[in-house]
Amino acid sequence: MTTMAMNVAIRAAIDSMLDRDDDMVVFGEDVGYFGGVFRCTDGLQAKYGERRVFDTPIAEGGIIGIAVGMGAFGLRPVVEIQFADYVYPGLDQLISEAARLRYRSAGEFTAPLTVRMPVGGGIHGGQTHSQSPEALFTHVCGLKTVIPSTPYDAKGLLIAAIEDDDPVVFLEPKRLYNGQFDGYPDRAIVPWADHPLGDVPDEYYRIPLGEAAIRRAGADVTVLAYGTMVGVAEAAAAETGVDAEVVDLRSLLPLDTAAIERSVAKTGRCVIVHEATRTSGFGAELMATVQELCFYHLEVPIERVTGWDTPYPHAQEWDYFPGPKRVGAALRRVMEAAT
Amino acid sequence: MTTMAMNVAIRAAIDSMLDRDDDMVVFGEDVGYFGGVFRCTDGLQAKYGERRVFDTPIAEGGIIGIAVGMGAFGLRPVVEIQFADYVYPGLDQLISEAARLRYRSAGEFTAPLTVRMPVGGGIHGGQTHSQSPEALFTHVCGLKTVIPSTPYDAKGLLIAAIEDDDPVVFLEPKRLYNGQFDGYPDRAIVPWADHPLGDVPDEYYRIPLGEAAIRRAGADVTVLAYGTMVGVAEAAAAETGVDAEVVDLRSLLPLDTAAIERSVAKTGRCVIVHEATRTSGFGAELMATVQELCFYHLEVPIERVTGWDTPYPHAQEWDYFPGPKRVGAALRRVMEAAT
Amino acid sequence: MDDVGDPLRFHVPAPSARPGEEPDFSYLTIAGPGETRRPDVDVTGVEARDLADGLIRVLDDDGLAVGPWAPDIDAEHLRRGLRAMVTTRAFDDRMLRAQRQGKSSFYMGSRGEEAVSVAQSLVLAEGDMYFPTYRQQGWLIARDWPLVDMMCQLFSNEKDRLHGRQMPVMYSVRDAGFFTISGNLATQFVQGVGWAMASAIAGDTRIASAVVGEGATAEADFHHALTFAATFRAPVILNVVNNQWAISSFQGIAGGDESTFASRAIGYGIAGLRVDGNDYLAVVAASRWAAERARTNHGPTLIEWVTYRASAHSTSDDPSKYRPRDEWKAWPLGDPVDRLAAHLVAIGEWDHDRHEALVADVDETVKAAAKEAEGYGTLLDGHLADRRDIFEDVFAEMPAHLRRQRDEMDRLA
Amino acid sequence: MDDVGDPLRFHVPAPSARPGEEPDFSYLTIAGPGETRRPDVDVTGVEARDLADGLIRVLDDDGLAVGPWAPDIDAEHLRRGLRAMVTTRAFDDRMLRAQRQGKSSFYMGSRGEEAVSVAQSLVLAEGDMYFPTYRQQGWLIARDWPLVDMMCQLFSNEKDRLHGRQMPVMYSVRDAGFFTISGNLATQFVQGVGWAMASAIAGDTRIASAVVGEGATAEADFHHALTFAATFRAPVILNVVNNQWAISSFQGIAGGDESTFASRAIGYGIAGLRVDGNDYLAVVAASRWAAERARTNHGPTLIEWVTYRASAHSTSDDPSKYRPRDEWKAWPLGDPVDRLAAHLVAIGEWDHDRHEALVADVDETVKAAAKEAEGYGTLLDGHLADRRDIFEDVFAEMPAHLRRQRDEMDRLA
Ligand SMILES: Cc1ncc(C[n+]2csc(CCOP(=O)(O)OP(=O)(O)O)c2C)c(N)n1
Ligand SMILES: Cc1ncc(C[n+]2csc(CCOP(=O)(O)OP(=O)(O)O)c2C)c(N)n1
Ligand SMILES: [Mg+2]
Ligand SMILES: [Mg+2]
Repeated sequence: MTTMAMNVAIRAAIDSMLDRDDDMVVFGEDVGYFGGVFRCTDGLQAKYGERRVFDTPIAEGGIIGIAVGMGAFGLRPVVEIQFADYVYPGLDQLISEAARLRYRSAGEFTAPLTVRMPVGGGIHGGQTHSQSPEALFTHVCGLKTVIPSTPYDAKGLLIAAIEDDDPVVFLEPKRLYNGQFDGYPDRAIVPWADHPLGDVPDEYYRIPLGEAAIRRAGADVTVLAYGTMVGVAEAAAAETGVDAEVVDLRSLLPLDTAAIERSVAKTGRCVIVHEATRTSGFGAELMATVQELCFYHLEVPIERVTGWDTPYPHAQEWDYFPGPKRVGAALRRVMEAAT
Repeated sequence: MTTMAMNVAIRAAIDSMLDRDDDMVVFGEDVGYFGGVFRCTDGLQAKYGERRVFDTPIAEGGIIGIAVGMGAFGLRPVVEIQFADYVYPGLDQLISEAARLRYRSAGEFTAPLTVRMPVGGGIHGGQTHSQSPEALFTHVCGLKTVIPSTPYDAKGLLIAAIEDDDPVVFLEPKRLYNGQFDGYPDRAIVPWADHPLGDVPDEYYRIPLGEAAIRRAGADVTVLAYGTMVGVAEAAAAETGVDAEVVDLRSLLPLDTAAIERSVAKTGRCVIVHEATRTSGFGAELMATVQELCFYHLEVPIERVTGWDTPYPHAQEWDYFPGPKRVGAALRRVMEAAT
Repeated sequence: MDDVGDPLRFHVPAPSARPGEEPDFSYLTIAGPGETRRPDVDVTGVEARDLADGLIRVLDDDGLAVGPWAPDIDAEHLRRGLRAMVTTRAFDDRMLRAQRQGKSSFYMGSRGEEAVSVAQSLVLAEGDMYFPTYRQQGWLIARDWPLVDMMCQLFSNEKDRLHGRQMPVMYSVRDAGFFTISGNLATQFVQGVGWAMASAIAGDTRIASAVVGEGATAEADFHHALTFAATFRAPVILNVVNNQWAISSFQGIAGGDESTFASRAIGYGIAGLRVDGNDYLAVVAASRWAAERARTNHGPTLIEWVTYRASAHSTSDDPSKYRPRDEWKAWPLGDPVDRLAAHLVAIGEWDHDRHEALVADVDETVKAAAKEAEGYGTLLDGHLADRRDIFEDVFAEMPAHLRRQRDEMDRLA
Repeated sequence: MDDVGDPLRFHVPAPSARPGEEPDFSYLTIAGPGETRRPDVDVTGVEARDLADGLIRVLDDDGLAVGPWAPDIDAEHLRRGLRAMVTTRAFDDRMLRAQRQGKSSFYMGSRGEEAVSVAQSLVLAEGDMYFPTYRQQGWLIARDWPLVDMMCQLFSNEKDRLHGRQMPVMYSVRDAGFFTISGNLATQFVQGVGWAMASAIAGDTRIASAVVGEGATAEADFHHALTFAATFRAPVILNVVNNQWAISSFQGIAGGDESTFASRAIGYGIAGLRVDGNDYLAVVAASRWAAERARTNHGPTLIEWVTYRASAHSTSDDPSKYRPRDEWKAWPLGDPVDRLAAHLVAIGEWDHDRHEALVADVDETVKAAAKEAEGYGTLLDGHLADRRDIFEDVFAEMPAHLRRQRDEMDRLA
């Protein structure tokens, strides 16, 4: 057991899989010699060689297309997109190819890729270093989408993603790489070293895809969250004193609908939070799921707390970010709403 | 007034705008000399010349990127993506550029493009000629998304889309190009010539973006539909005898939430139908919107009738297509559900 | 600053002939048979630049093999290639007819281009992987892949290994080294490079060969393929089939009027060959050269195959709307089947009667295969793949939400 | 079929030197000053192929202008360029310091590359449109765009015309012919071609110039730009700034070891020039040539500017992790500021004292501008753009759902 920051836990997962599986290769922009702009592959080229960990040309479409071909050959590529904001040039290979290969070839060819990318804001990255495009991936049949909120989960989920025989999009909340975050940028961050969930086993372990985790048990309202918003939701619950049950979804597809149903059936109230823009965000699918599964349990309308339907602004990012104040206000509203 | 098929009405809209606005240009794959694989630009190059209507290299990313540059210069490009299934290589230019230009330059540069593309199945096109990716577009702030269900609307909405100073994605239900469709592939199609809404004024007119149309007034259940599914919903209502109010959204973003609220407040029941895959489809956003606006009016759970979460199959496309039987079953369910 | 002069002009390339006009192929630069040099396979891309403007041809007007590219190849092999091309053509004809009869929803012919896929299929080794477009059925036929199996895919019947999911012609035949065809243009081009890089990473000996049409070279994945192939010296053959047309747009719309497609290789330091794609022996020779180059760690080769799409783009297409009806007849590089047959005759390994017999035999074979395949079902009789297969193979294991959706479908039935 | 030989090897390009090693630029082919020929501007792309392997240089070791590319240019113009480069460098230094002090969130310097943007800015005409990357601040400074306005963008303060929405350096200055900078690499490259095509369609006389880094040439939009520019003969200059590094990856990772970036033009039939980007006079000459070519309907020109990124990639980057600390000092093409100053001295139009005075004056100007801009607010004091501006300019008119969301934000405040 070692305490690790989230980027270190991610590196540990990749390291242990490179060690276990000779067919695994790692590549992307600046991931080789340099070790990645967020250091997630630091030292791995030195340890495993250029044959298995290397830099690529700057072409997200090329990176994913190459990975699809390598997967068809029988390798297990783990690629990094430097920021999720730059995945769009690679979407055709991801949607039309990686996600379709098994289906259209009736299993003759498959694409066991893992596509890692940092998501979310809070680092003054402006509109092209802050996006959260998870909703797009979850609309694509044939893709799985995973997003951790702690170093422990990051390692266990990433190992499961790499071992999965289908393409998995692995989203890394960049605001959490170095520490837990309660949504208050002015407060000093709690480094993972001082956080219980910063304890990460050194050995190999996996967390199955599709199982949510209850971060805070509560009786009055269910908060569905993932990634950076999990810590924000916990902070909002603490501040408002609302007895919220904070469900960390961890995997968006497959989705742990049983855990969602259990919690909302109990609380009868639900607040859904994400950092992405609201319209057609993953919160919409969650809201649909909850009302399909729990309609007769719902006491009050489900609420969404999300990023605004605008690009992520640079200077005003904390007015954009759905912080504890906004989540707290929603918690109060659902508690006070007429039933 | 002339009766026109939908592709002819689309051509009429482009023709009248080419005539009115010298800055408008039309280009895409096979749209020039040949007039488009669905004939939507037939004869326009001969009429307006290669300077304004021309064929391009086969590169959707290039087509949209070129259009963004032309828009910044001051032209008004109307481009065709041959099938919506092929828009993915162009998504980066559409999402990161066209939809962001005005915002990031504070209005110094804008992208007044219209990006036309055929959507939907029912022509034995298999997984790469049948897709309905509207949900992806509606998640992108800065984009508008429009989809007609009749020739009359096609012309009026396309003219409004072309005149709009922001990028508009104009989706054309290819199953409706030649005639109305009730969802029964074995029945002879009703050519638009024999359909009241096939009557299209010859002169210029526009239908404002963001206004839904009631296709069938009803008291018991609201059906939210668009494109091909409007006719299917009408057929399902007729068959089941359920007094459904069929709302044709026409514009998904901006969305006519007032019309939705009015109808559901009246009926207390809602069925949402679309051809796209279910998870994170636009139906999720509609369901979220309805429960946010009409929670206290809802008698029973909202239902979604959609394409399955699989690629669009070739031979089994009618098992995939959410036809009148499936919509009708949902209508019955919401009528019989416990309140 | 420059002073500003005349108004700018907008240039839109135009084909040499449109419907009603005389076919005109004077735009093609055609080197004579044997004229283009043959460097060793370890040549660098920079040293090979001139080949991108040449035209590798072996067969002269008398049907004899001439020049440095004349391959060492026996008549038996050539007759096998001839049979494969004749079979491909008969297969196309029959399947086009079947589509018109409503037995399948769609078809795409390869008339005039058969040599490009057939010859390379017989050159590459077992285990190598081909990343084709929808017009390389010749590869499968050359490898004697059962015609019945191909037809079952076209008819989407119960024996279709792809369970009716894919449109006709979108074959996937791993056992024949034939990668699953995508409906999205050019995606396979970079995938082939990735497969080849993987083979190198694994220290394997297998190489890849990827195909794209001249029109689709404009897609991003063409550039991705060349960039990655060059940077990592991938053991791959990059085939550009320049059949002059991309549906209704001629090769100039893809930039072909400004420079050859083979020359696209130059800027990446990749060796680029321009080859007569209707000259079976030239296709063999250039494919061998590129394959040896790849297999001996000398890197990728881009080959532009100069040919002509004699068939309509697909059964949805009517070429008479955009090109002279008889343009194919004026094609200066002839017909690959006739030219190979003439060569075999010229070297005394073939004659008229044997050819007649071959054609008759092939027609019988194709007819018999069609009869059998139709027996398993066609779009007409509706003996189609099972609806429940819709939900298989989306993922390795079917997740809960797909099981629920399948149950929902079952309940409705 | 080929017989199968030795195992394949995987090739990964490696830079000539890593931290701790001796800088080594022997991989660069460097023609002597005046050695590369200068064809007329109506040359075809095919006729110009050799230029892609040359290196257009004007300044010799004595600082004199030699050879066919030596431009006709007066000292006044050169002093203006020198001042702009010196100002750009001073501006960079000060803004890097301001970022370290927390006044801005981010910055990107252009040290060593100033000539590329400054010289072309003074060559192109008013009304022409430049599609820059984030490293062409020199263009704005050369056109005397107010430094204060640029700094207000960097500080995201109340006077930032972009309302704090954009990261620092993502300027948009339509009035200076400077297109809004995108955070997404290479997208502007094809947009510039589209803008140029539009100018031709409109029968206008304005041309476009688009810029991309050598690393970003691997992106799809590089290929799209060249394909469309070639097919439609767009009046555009396509600049590839080869500063040897793309964050931590050297130019070989983008394919630069296999062929020059200028040679990428060849396959499209576009004229490609390889130019010493640190030779101010060469930049002027090549830019004039390409601009005249575009304006006289002779089509696009691709120019590879050979230079070196002396600064860190950005304030988030630490180059000592991936390249020799002093690599810049070993750069064989020197410093553009020193070389232009030396030329002016050599022709008797400049001297040490005047240079000292220039530097001092420029520092004063930049300092004064910074003082003023900081007065309007910086990230430190939080006098930032208005939060309500978040919702403006998403659309021409704010739709209902955005008004509702803005109200929601207001209620919370
Ligand atoms: C990404 C994408 N865009 C457009 C299409 C539609 N389309 C199918 S084939 C074709 C023409 C391709 O021409 P070419 O590459 O020359 O190949 P050929 O048909 O001549 O063999 C087009 C535009 C597609 N299938 N995929
Ligand atoms: C589409 C995209 N992918 C990746 C990045 C991240 N990124 C920013 S700059 C850069 C390196 C660019 O290098 P180069 O093109 O050589 O330009 P230079 O920085 O040297 O001027 C990278 C990878 C990005 N901004 N956009
Ligand atoms: Mg073609
Ligand atoms: Mg660079």
